[in-house]
Amino acid sequence: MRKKLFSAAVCGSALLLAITGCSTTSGNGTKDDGATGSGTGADCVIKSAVPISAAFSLTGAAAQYGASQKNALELAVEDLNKVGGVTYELTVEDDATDPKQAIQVFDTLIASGAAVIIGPTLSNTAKQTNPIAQDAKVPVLGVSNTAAGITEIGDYIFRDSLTEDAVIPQTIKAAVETLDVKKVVVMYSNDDAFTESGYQAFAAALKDEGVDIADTLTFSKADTDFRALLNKAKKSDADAIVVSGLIDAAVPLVTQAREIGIDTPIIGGNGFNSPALIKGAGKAAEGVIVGAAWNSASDNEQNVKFIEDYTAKFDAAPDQFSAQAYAGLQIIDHAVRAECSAEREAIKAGLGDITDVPTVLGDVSLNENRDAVHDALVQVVKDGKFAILE
Amino acid sequence: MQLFLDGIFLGSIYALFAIGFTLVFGILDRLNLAHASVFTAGALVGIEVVSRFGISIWLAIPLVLVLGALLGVLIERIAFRPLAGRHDAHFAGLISSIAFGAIILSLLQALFGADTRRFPADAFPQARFEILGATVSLLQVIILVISVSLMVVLTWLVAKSKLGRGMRTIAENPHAAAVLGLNVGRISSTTFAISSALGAVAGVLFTLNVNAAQLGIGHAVELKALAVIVVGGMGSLPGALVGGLILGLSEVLAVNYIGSSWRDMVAFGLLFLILILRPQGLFGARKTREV
Amino acid sequence: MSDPILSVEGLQVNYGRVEAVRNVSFEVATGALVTLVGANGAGKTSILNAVSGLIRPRHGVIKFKGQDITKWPAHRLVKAGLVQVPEGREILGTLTVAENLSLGGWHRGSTLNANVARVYDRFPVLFERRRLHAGALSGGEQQMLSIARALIAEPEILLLDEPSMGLAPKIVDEVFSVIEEIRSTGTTVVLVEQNARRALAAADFGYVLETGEITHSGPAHELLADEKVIEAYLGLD
Amino acid sequence: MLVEYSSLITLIALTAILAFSFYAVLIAGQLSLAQLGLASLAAFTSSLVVPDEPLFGFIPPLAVGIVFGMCVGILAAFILGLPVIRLRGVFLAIATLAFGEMVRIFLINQTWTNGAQGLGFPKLVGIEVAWIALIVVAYWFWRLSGSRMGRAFAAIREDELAATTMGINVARYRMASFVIAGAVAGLYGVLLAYFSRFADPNEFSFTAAVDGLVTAVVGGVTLFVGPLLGSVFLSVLPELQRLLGINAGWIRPTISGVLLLVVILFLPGGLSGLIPRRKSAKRLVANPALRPDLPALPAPGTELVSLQGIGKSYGGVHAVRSVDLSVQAGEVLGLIGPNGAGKTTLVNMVTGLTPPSTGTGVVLGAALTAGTKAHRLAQSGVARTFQQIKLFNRLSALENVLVGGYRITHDTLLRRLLFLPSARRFEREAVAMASAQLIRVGLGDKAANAAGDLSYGDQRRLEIARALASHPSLLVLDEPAAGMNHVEAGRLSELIRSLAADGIAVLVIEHNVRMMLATCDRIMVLNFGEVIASGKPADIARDPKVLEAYLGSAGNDADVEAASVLAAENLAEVAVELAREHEQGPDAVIGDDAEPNGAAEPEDKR
Repeated sequence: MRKKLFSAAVCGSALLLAITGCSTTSGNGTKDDGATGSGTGADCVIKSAVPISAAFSLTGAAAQYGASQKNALELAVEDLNKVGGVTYELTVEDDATDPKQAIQVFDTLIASGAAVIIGPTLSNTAKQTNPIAQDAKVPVLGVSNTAAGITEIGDYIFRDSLTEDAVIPQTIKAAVETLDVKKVVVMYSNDDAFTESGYQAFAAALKDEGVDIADTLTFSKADTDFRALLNKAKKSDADAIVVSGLIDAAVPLVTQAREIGIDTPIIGGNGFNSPALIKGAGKAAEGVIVGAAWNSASDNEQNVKFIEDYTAKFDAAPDQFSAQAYAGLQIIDHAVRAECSAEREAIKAGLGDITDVPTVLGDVSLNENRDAVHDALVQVVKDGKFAILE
Repeated sequence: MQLFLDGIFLGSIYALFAIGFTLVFGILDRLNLAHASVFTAGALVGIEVVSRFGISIWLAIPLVLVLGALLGVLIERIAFRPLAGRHDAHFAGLISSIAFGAIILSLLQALFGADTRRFPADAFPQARFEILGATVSLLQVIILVISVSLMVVLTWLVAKSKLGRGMRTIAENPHAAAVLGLNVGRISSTTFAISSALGAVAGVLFTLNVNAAQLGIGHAVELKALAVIVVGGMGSLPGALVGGLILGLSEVLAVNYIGSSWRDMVAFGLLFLILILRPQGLFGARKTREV
Repeated sequence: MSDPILSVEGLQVNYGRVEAVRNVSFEVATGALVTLVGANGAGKTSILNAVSGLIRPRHGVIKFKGQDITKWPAHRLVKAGLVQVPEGREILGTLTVAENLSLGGWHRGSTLNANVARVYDRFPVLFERRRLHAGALSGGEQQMLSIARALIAEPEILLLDEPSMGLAPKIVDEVFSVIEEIRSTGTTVVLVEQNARRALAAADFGYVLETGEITHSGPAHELLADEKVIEAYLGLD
Repeated sequence: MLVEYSSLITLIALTAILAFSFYAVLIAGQLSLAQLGLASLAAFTSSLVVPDEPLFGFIPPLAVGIVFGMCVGILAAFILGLPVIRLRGVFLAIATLAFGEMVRIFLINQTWTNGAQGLGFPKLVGIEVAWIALIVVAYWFWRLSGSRMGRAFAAIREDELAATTMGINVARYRMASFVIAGAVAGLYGVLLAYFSRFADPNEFSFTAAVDGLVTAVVGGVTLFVGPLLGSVFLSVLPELQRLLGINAGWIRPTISGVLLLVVILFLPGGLSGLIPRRKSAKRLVANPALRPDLPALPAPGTELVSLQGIGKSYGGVHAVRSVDLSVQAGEVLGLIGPNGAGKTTLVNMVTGLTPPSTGTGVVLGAALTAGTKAHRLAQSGVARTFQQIKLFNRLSALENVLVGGYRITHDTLLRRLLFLPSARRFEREAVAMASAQLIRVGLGDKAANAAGDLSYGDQRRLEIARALASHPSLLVLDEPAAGMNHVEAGRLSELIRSLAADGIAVLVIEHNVRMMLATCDRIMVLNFGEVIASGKPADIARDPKVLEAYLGSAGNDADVEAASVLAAENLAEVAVELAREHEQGPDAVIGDDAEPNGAAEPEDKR
């Protein structure tokens, strides 16, 4: 009897596999006819649509980032398809902010013939999914992964998101120069890979600039009440508070700091670079210094148009996540056109040669480590807007 | 002094969540894990009505109260009542309330998106004053007052009112309650409604206090609230308040004297110790076994 | 006899596929003391529970004072005056004696206090212990509490399920004298008892149940003398 | 095709292993949320010991990791278990939850784990390893489910106190389930880390623990395939929605939530409840030849219980004061008295459930002290029933009795794992012995019914059968005739007499005075915790103190007097009759196929 049950279970799962197997698409996209076109660059014409896949966190804890990434990609595909010659077909999948789910999503995307995969949203997820793509020789472009070690996974892994190491030293330098900061309190959420690596960059930069760290306080990424920490920070009488946190933490932290009477400047990392900071914290956000890979006030022509289009389409201002996602597709477009091929190897080669490609982030290059290189900006919130710190 | 007050205020937030939670958990003996979602729903809907329709916060709170009560009735009807009389009602209720909570959350995401939202800056008076050298905001004081008075009112309700007697009867022996002519379904619904209404309003107050709400806020507090209920003693409303305050204080003290990295370690360590030393919680009564 | 206060026709109760009660019909005259006796598992408790709305019968019609109450929920029946004293007493051990009693008067807001006072008069021991947790009472006291609690609901018909179970003989005497007393005030009583001899001695009319069906019925004193009934349920002296 | 779903299929296996870790505690009625903490401890510490190259050239690194991880899981579960094992229900859940969170915070704050940045692991686990591991784990739980250990877990889940009085060392078994769960959790942690090549402590959070619990409960804990079913259901759901073309985003979790709700509301017992099961795990084995020989009972007349001045007080209230009691093999001692006179407290002391406050006592050679454990006394031959029936309601009648036989059956888990023939033999012997008891009390035709579905009187009988299954020297019955009519009580009386005739000492509490007078050799009357009378039934029935305190002299003196005289006369007749039967040897009691308890000598049949 038991044996029967077991074999029934086995048969059942086999059946399930058969069903799912039948319904999958024709398989490896690189073998498709028409993946390679004629011409190069702007003249490139590829007959069939280039399958681009993205895995973002559309639900779960990181849903708010994934949502704006998805929006930006849709906008980018729309814009790029208007150019002509090459058309893109976008598939966005949800990893539910769960690495296990993301692993399955990557499997599916690879099998369904994605020419390139964009994502995933979180760095720690990327560490589990990107090796799969590397093994399958599918290029991956991260558009929000900033932690160390992502591109080290292999030669198919790229990213257009600046690491904290690329942004923070500039931020600290600028802050020290303009504000004469000598002693700071550092706060960061220590249960998140992004903010912890931000903290490490801050600590290194502060050391380089010879700034005293009076106290280091940690919190959890789920926290929203920072009064106890801030009261402790207040006691140490520092010139500034340096925070590495996500936008979830940024708004309550900034407002509560002002509320309990901390008037010193607050210096944030990439996580603070969001219109939500100004919208949410209002007056309290004034004077907050944010190092960023993208500035909404930048007068870069592409950027101005992007902000207009995005705002018109989604009824919300774009943030750094969306800008980086949009730029990601611009970079891929460049790579595809460079070799005029939608084959994975060609795209990989194209991504390896990205140099000074104009995007909404400015001119972007990918270096020999497949990491992004472009100008970082130091912004300060002034009159309800991000402005370049001068 | 600032330390002490910080701890008390932080704790009163935990207590606010825990008091509604423990009505169902401690008294009806049902663990309703959808409570966190109701909390989030209260916050997000509150924000929506205030920011979109420009309704005053004082009108929004009663609206959210009603919404919470409705959700509570739905939770009881859909996730708990069909399980009545099943031997695995405890576990099944746990899971069905998780499922129900997940549905609420995904519908909230559909309605309001996943972004962090907040009340307009002027939604609540920003008054602040000094007590014994410590800075205190009006909102914090209000939250503390609400927590304490809720505790008092609910304690009275459970101990003295007819409804409270009904609740305790159902918790102890639903069969006997039915025999005695109690409308078990209605009393359970009412309890869930009260509990969820409080949970929803707690969401609004919480959001006002920290100036941020997104889909995950409920879960962040839920774990702490569970701890608070058990530390205070199952089913004890004063316990929920005192437990909340103890947890708040211990967190603040941990931040200041041990290190912020170990704050939650202290909180959970304390919980662990209390369970080992006094499993029934600070205010709980030890159940005697009968042979 | 006057019109029946309770009539049950064609009652069938199932638990899953098991038929616990099959096509049972009986009547209870107003003011009478009727007893249902029978072996274990004969379906006596199932009948009582179906009548008091605690379980849904598969088939059958139950009428109370001429009204069809088959689908009424328990709380509505209690309010209407059909009250059960359940098997195993079902007192609420963590509540006080006074609270237990006031629960009996859930639907009797205005007369509650008077009813409680009357019950305290009848059961002085409950008055003495009114502030104790009911769980601290002895078995006999708990049974008295259970009956007293039901009386506070002002029953027109009282269904008693095994009131003498687990009680000392002296207490059993007392329980039966309480039942007689209740009956003497005009309340109709339906009594389910294992102690069939005792129950029949006290009752006006009896029904004997066997595996979910009524096999004998008649005036109680006749059943007491019926050879077959004696052999099956009363035991030989 | 397989490539596309290889991760999914692997993760199904891994999630099922995690669910098995919850299953391991759930089958013993415990809820532990520490599993993820244990898993992460195992995963992270294994990174410290797993070598790059095969150890000694032939032990693969993964094997080192798995063994090490399971050891870490076991050790950590044991250390955690020491303080928390005495907690129950939700308290245990919360304490273990706290532990899990403490582990997470600890690991985040360590440098060797790289904190929230997480740690990379080599990819050593693929689809094959995961499924082999799952099959091994599932096999273990399959073999466990029918073993004596599995039955002990089920008994503890259903009613701890009753399990104790069957001789089951509840604390040790609860710890065992805890440790098994720890081992499986450790296995899961290591496999997951070496499958996904990366782990950070946040992956092992409260949410993940709840997911694991949901998987286990959705699958169901009544059958060993439950965790696998739960895992397949929950893992395939998102994939299926993707295939059906449902857009990513909020719709998918909504649908998953609704389906989860539907499953839990409409499938009691989870998905494994869908699998049709045989009516009962075991069928009755009525063949007496299969019953093994059991050790002889003490010779009639041997003093088995001897209490001097035993007393118990609860905070100043004397439930029992200074009672002397002696019970000999082969006699029936009755204990009567008003409700609340201390009878149950007294037998609780005799069976080791309640330590006495004063006095000394010896039961079957063991002294009654504060440290006396009920399961120890049960092991030496004390069995009992309860005033409030304490059956294992969800187990079948036969399974109940099988648990009762715990004391005299062999542990078969290891043998079952190896499929040794002796496992089968031992199981058949156990079933044969249990069947005999079930038939003896007249429940042979209800062997497959769940105990909770039996009628009240049948439950009482089943409890007696369960107690008898342990081949006791001393049997304590607490109101066995409650809810029985006179005819049924008469049959019970005959059963008790036959037990005494076998040489069992029976201590019985009962309010059915007619039955007591007819059944007991001696009767002791308690009132307010004190013995007010003791002696032969006929004397007791006439004792004015007993009439006053218990039998009731208030209203109908004459009637009661008459009844007691009648009862006494009855007794005399019964006694004569019984004496005659004694000489003839033990007697078959109920039904034609009934067999006396493990009688070694050939028996005369009527």
